[in-house]
Amino acid sequence: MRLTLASDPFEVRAALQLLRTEMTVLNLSDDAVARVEIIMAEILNNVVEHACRNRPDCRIDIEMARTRADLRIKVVDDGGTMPHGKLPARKTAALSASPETLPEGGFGWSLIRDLAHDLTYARRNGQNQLTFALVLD
Amino acid sequence: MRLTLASDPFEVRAALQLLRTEMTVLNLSDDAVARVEIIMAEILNNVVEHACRNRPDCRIDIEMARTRADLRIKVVDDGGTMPHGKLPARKTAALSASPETLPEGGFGWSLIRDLAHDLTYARRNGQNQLTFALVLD
Amino acid sequence: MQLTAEQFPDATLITVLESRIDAASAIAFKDTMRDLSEDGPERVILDLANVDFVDSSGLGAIVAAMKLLGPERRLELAALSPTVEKVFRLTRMDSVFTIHASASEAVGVQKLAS
Amino acid sequence: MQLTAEQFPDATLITVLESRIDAASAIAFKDTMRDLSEDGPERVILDLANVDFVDSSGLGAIVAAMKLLGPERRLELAALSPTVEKVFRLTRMDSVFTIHASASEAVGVQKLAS
Ligand SMILES: Nc1ncnc2c1ncn2[C@@H]1O[C@H](COP(=O)(O)OP(=O)(O)O)[C@@H](O)[C@H]1O
Ligand SMILES: Nc1ncnc2c1ncn2[C@@H]1O[C@H](COP(=O)(O)OP(=O)(O)O)[C@@H](O)[C@H]1O
Repeated sequence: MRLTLASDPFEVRAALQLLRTEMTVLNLSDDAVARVEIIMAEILNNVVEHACRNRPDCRIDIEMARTRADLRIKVVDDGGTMPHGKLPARKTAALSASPETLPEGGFGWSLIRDLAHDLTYARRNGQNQLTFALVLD
Repeated sequence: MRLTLASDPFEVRAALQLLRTEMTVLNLSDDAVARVEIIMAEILNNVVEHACRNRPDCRIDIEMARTRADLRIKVVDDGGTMPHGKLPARKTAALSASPETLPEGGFGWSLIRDLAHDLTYARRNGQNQLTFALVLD
Repeated sequence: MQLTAEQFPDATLITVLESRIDAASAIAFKDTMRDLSEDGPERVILDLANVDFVDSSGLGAIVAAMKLLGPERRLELAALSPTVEKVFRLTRMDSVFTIHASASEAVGVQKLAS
Repeated sequence: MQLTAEQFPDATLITVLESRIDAASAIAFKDTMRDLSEDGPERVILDLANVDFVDSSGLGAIVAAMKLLGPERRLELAALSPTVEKVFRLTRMDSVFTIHASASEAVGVQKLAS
């Protein structure tokens, strides 16, 4: 099953709800559903906010396939290339002691990296292609 | 939002469930949800059983858009052309008095015609394109 | 296809335990119905209380199950969901089958009659 | 963004009435939080019992709401769903906020302390 959405935060919301339904059909555990929703929310928000920003016709494609041991997801978008043409490096932000200097952003990629396995990025045919797997329990 | 599925009855089931979720997001009435599910089940089953039969790579695309007064749906598939290149004519089957001669099939198009508005069919770029609208109450 | 059968003096009550009778399950439904209704009383009541959805393939399979009973026996339906009821009404199959509000009503009607 | 505020002697209890704090609602959430917590007691308790999902934008907005209180006041959280709790844990924000099992516990703790 493949899902195509426009670059818009409300389309992202609706797509996440459809993915939850799809995962119910695939009989995934609540924990797996939660992990996919967190990863996909971050990936789709990044595409909407960064890759597709200023591109009104930007489309985002999601493909999901379940094997016995894992769930494989591919996200393809028409947006701009990832900075330096590759996945952002992992940052381990030290949590500062004083609340005033706490970060209000930049959590997205760290959540994706924490939860996704076999994360790959490629630029092909003017599109970003992101793939990852989720190990099922 | 667009949904792409493979030509398979279980994919049809999952797609119908996703469409129900999508309609909940769009805030449609239970009756509208029921009508769309009936129409879409028949359209998708026809594509799987007739248009895509013997074409393993056949894909089916569903696009849904809501306006204030109606819901517009477009279904595009890679399958074979509709017989005579057009929508089958409406049949009004007389219900026979004796159960032994009752039809066991052929209900599909009559359900679609009963429930869908502005039904159109076109063959374009080697694909079937079916569109219809559902008046919202 | 998960169906269960229960014998009453004058009827067999067959309950569908799944939520859909559709293109993916129509053949299995028909086969199981044949097995469960092969012998037995004249009336067979099909309880659809768990069924949310019947498509035209499922409807065809219900008609086929009715025909398999032969001219001496009859298939009655119980507990149609609003969507299932709509499919029966639009195809006018609601005029072909006796339809009961619930399985207990279908069996109860029989008890009064017997 | 639908939030309600209730005043307790030593705390303001703010309840989120929607199911998501996400990219689509983060700015509205932050703005409404600013309005509801502008003055008032030192403690502000944010009841997330109705919230199923918080993404990184929503998390950023909660952090921003906390900073808006300034150094003299603090934001505490209550009733995190398993998914929301997971987001806080993975980003280690669970160590930044005092987290209560429920709003009533959060208010009750306060009552004992006062
Ligand atoms: N899909 C993408 N396309 C282009 N740039 C991206 C994409 N995803 C992330 N980035 C870049 O990575 C940075 C960090 O992203 P992230 O960790 O999600 O934090 P946030 O989105 O909260 O700023 C972004 O500011 C942006 O420059
Ligand atoms: N999408 C399609 N592509 C090609 N042929 C079709 C398609 N839909 C319907 N048909 C033709 O129309 C006929 C009637 O369809 P329908 O009313 O749904 O009955 P059923 O599918 O139960 O036989 C089919 O037998 C087939 O020949």
